[in-house]
Amino acid sequence: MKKLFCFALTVLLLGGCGKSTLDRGSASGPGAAGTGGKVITVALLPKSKGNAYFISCKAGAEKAAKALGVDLLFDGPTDTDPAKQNEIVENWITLGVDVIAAACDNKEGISTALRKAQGKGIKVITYDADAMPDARTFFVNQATPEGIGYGLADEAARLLNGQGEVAIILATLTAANQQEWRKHIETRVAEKYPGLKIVAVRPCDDLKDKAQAEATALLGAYPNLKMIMNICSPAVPGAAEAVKQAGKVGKVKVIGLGLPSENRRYVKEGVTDSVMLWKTEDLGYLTVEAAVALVKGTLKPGDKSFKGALGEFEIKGDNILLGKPFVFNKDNIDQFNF
Amino acid sequence: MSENSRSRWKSLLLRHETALLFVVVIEWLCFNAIGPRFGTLDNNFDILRHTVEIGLLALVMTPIILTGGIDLSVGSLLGLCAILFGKLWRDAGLSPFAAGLVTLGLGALAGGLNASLITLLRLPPLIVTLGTYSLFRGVAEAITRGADTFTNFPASFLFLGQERWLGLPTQMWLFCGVAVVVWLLVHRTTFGRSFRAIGFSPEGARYAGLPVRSRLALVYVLAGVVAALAAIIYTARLGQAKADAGTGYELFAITAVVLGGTSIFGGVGTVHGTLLGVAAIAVLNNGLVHARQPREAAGMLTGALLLLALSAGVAPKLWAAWRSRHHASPSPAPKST
Amino acid sequence: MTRHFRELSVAGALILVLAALAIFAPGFYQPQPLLSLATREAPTLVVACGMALVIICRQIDISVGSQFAVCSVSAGLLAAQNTPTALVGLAAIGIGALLGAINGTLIAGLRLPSIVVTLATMVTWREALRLQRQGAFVNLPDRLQWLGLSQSSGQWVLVAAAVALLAALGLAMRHVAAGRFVYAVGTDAEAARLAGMRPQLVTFLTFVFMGALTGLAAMMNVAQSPQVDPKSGTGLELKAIAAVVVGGVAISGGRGTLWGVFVGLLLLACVSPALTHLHVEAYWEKAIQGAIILLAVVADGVRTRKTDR
Amino acid sequence: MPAPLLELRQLAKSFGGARALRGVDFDLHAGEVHALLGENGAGKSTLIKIVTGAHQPDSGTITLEGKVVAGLSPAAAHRLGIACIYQQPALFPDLTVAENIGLRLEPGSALRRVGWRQRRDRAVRLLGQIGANIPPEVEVRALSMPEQQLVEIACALGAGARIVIMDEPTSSLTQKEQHLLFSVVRELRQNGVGVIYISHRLEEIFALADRVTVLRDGQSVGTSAVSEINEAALIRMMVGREMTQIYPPGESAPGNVVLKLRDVGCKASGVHAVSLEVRAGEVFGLAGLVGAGRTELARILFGLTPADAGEIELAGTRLAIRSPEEAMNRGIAYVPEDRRRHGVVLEMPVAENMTMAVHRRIFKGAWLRFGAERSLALDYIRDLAVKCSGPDAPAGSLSGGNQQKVSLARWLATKPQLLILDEPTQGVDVGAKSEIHRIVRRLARDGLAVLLISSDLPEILGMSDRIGVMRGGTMTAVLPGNADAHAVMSAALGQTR
Repeated sequence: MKKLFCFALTVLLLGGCGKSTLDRGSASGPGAAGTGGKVITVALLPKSKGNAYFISCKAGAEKAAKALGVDLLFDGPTDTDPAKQNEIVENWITLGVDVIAAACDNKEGISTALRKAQGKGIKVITYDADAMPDARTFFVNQATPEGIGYGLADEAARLLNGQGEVAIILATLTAANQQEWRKHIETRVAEKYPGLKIVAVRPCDDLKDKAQAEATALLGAYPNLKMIMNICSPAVPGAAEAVKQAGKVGKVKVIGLGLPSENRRYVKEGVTDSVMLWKTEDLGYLTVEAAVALVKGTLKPGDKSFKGALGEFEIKGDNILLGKPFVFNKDNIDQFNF
Repeated sequence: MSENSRSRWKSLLLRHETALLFVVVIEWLCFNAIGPRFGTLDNNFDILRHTVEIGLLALVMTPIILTGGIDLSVGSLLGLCAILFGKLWRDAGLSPFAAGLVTLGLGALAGGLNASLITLLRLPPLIVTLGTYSLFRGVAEAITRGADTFTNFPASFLFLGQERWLGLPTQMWLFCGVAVVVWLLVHRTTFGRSFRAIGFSPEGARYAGLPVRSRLALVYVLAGVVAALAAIIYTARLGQAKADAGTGYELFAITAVVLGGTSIFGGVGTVHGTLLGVAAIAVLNNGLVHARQPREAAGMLTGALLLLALSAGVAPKLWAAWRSRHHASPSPAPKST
Repeated sequence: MTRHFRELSVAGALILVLAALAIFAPGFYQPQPLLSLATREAPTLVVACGMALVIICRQIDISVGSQFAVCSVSAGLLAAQNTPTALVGLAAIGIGALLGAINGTLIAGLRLPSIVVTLATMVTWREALRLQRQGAFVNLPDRLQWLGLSQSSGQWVLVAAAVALLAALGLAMRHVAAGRFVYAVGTDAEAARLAGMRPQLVTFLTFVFMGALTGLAAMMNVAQSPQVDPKSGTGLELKAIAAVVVGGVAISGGRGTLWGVFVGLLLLACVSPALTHLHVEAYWEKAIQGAIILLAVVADGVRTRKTDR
Repeated sequence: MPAPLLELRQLAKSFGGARALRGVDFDLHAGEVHALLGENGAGKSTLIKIVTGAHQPDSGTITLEGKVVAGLSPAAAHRLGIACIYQQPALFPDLTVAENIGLRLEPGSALRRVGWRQRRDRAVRLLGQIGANIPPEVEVRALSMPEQQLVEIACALGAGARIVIMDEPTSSLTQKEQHLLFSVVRELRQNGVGVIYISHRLEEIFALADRVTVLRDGQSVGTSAVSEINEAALIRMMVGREMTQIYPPGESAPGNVVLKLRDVGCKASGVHAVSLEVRAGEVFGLAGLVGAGRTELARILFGLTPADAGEIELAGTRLAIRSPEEAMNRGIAYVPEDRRRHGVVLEMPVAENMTMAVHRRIFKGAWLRFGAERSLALDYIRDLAVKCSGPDAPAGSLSGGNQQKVSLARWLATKPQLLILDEPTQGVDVGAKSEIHRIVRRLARDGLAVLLISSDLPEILGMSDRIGVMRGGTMTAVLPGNADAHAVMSAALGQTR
């Protein structure tokens, strides 16, 4: 019987493997190092795979890869897990990719692996969330943490006229960028908006349903609550639904970071006031473009700007700036379809 | 002689572990054929390095499952120990070595909490460790308020997780050490014998004068200590300690143990089976990257492999039952196999 | 009294929490937030009912979270194709029952240990769904929301349906032969066989029922919002198991009531909002939940130890 | 003569490689009590499990009132009017007595309503009929073994069955309950029910049965009317050889006092004020009804439920025994009553079972020494004549008597001063029984103090040098070894002469 078991497994594996060989198609082996005539392999690492935000980045990255004729690898942990990111980067090092573009879940943790990659002659850039500066050449900066934090705080102050209680819902208590954004929001509020009061910070585990439950509890617990600010994308529709169910539309405002597609309905209904985000597809596109330019040598440390298919982007230090985040609201949300 | 040795060979070949070894080898060869860099020494060292923590948890999960118990809290305990280690090193100013020793002690203490609830109050391990699963992670989050991370460890400490020593990744030496100790404990000492006796029949073991409670306590405390060790290695490998370390590792460990042929009901199982189970999962995870398959496929295949292994275990029995039922009346009792 | 000691003690703990809230955070008692809370927990209650049956039958199912997600997404995809709402609901229940039947076949048919089987199916379904959806939300047509009712009546319908289901199941487990079969099989499967029952069939059907309830719960969740998160249901199995165990169902099968499960779920469901209302920082939540589970079992352990002597 | 109620022809059944039945013929008529006799492992349990549908035969036919039935399941057997009292009560420990009886007796759809009041009333009626004083709302787990047996009997009675099978129903019943059971059986016979009665106690068979069939090695050796056969002939048929003497002679030469109890008690187990002395080389029989506190006393001495009153002295030193390990280290050995659950670990090999209590002695420093283990096991296998395929055979593959020997070997290996035997021959066939008796005798001769607990009165009388009688948790009398059955019984029942 065990033989049957072995056999079945072999078939299973061979089936999977055979398919993969076809998938690779004309692209040459990933081991092909350097530039000269060989197809460049770009490895794109999201914080986690099953996340609409990164799927949108990937769509842009794929477009860029097609336009530039490079091979794109997209892989990441299925759930946010810092150790898994390191593992994947190390896998890519052995795989011999040409350039790694990483969105870092854990700054210090992943830098270890990225430095190792650099040591092996692999170019490294980061996007979305940065690593330690010495672990990468460039950071494709969609918006600085200050930019996001301050932007949200400003938007909140604008909507509330600088007065009122605010609650924050974030992904997890342990995610690094969430904590950073939160810090900047708090700094900005402390400095500029004494009338705003951050009364609670609750995690939603990156789940829409949990965000809805948390928001419901917040609405009950803080009767004077004026706004729920969500700094992870599933939380925005979750909080909006909670506000809608509680019948507090208009009384409690909802803002946050999120994708237009997930929030269109609530924004139109007036439950969600504004959603902030950059063009995620562009982020993916620019990241791949910059990565390829770095390998080809057309982008070098010290450059002041980077010109690509999407236009010219300013480089500030070693940050390639994508531009300011957009604020989506009732008036403009239909113009965006990601 | 030949008859005897042939039947011995046959029983060896039919062993679960042997089948699993074939699976691992086939996996390896298969991926080696597809991924040009898969077979390199570097990559194989990567596989080893990435597997050490889960491997350690699986190793100590084996005696626990042998006694018929389970420990869902090891992953959370890994997270708790990682930040306790960081705290001791950074805030209490201990050297990494001293901090490590104290962390091992704290791991033992946490394991002791499980152990005392299970042995003194005779509560089901599943429930107790379900509680401590939340508790340990919760305490870790509460201590760090989620955000606090510990980094900038000295290079001498990171050597443990990132460098090689005598040709092997440093942590492999520790892993091998633990593996040998657990193997000897389970297969060559009276402790392992009593674990199995308890797994088969806790009452029977008690009536035989075996110290059931202290043996049970031992396996859970051991799990605590080894989870702490895994936490230290994890910290050294990543160069940082955070409250979310080791999330979900308990399920990986349990999967590996069961895949390795250990019965979830207790009594039956081997440590080398567990090592093969860990290897099967680790090679699959790494190999699929080299085969450029989506990561989700690794999870799906692991689930399928687990079900297949379990079904293969009962298939002969079911086959025999089916055959005897369908060949019942015409011929006299069918020949035994 | 002693027979229902566990249910009563959990109820006592719940009253304590509620009393503390009444004193320190009376704002907890407002009709609309409470209704919202009840609506959020209604699907969990349905899953916990099924889990209670499974555990009374001396099995366990840790794949419900993944089943929940599969049913939710399938229901969402069907609804997006303009399938009538009633059909969507039936399909969700049917898909749940089918997934339950797969578990049941492996567990009752091949006699494999349920914890391992459902561990495998949990991982498999979850990853398959990830592979298929890549994390993208499913957008639903408007009419599916609140099952086409208005929002306020929709909420009441969901809560009432969950409670009615609990009451019906609670009575059935006591007063219908099939319910007693589940207890009988959970307490001793071989004795049940010798008494003329078919324990494997009972186990199989329990898993199918669990799956169907998961599908129903998924539908109740889908009806609450205009989008389906493919990650929904993550951790649902632990929540359900915790409610069942805190509610006094013995993990070794054969003992426990659905009333206890109801009280256990209420207690656990109140903890998180209670902490929010008491302005406790979120960092402590997991630790407190763990402590409640431990306290419940420790109290039970101490009590049974006393009566043992 | 009408067609027999039940007719079995050439039934055969194998488990894995072992052939449990090799062609058994058996018939049962309405209104008779047909005893089934055979050594353990002769196939009796398999046979009745086939009749109740719990097992499917490999070949052969089952005919009920002239109709051949195939594919019998427990549910079908139940419908056909076959009821069975199993040796190990097949009850639901977490459910109440009323529900246990209800679940057994209520056929019908799974969707029907459960009538709790009818269940209760029926339980009261049936239990009253057999004179059992058990409240119907109590959970079965709270009942003692004999009480559970009574619930089983009530179930069989209530089934209104045409065929009732009883597998050693009296093994744990008190005298009074036995008499009630016998009258129930006689009443059943009068009502035209066919009863298959299995027992190891020959005197019961002669008192109750009309016919007797002997099984040996999975085959029926012969059937005879009870009136036409005597005890010796039956034993000859069972074992296939002549049994000369059932109880080996005692050679009482008691030495020093090994165990001395003064007013020992334990509240939780209902034992109080027990005083006794056991000397080296003496077999001290402990008689009494089931529930009199004998097993409970043994559990106190072995540290399973430690004493909370009185003094225990072992070989002159006063000590407290708080755990089995401690008892073991002090030289106390306990061969428990329930050997499948407590006596041996069924899944583990014979050798590992035998060394389980002597880990510390033969495995220095906790390292396993397989050679030493094997030789110890081979020694005991030879010494106690354990029938098994070798030291590596799982204990579960052995017959009951041989399992008991393995359990005994485990404790002899500890080289104890005091050996407590709790019902050592219950459910053990005649051949193995007399072998165990000889072993016990030999051990006493070698200077061991033996405390023998048994509900088998002839065994107590035949084996003991002195007899202690317990009643209601305390020692009521200590009688000399040559006391007669009447004296022991009246002490056990608390009658004053």
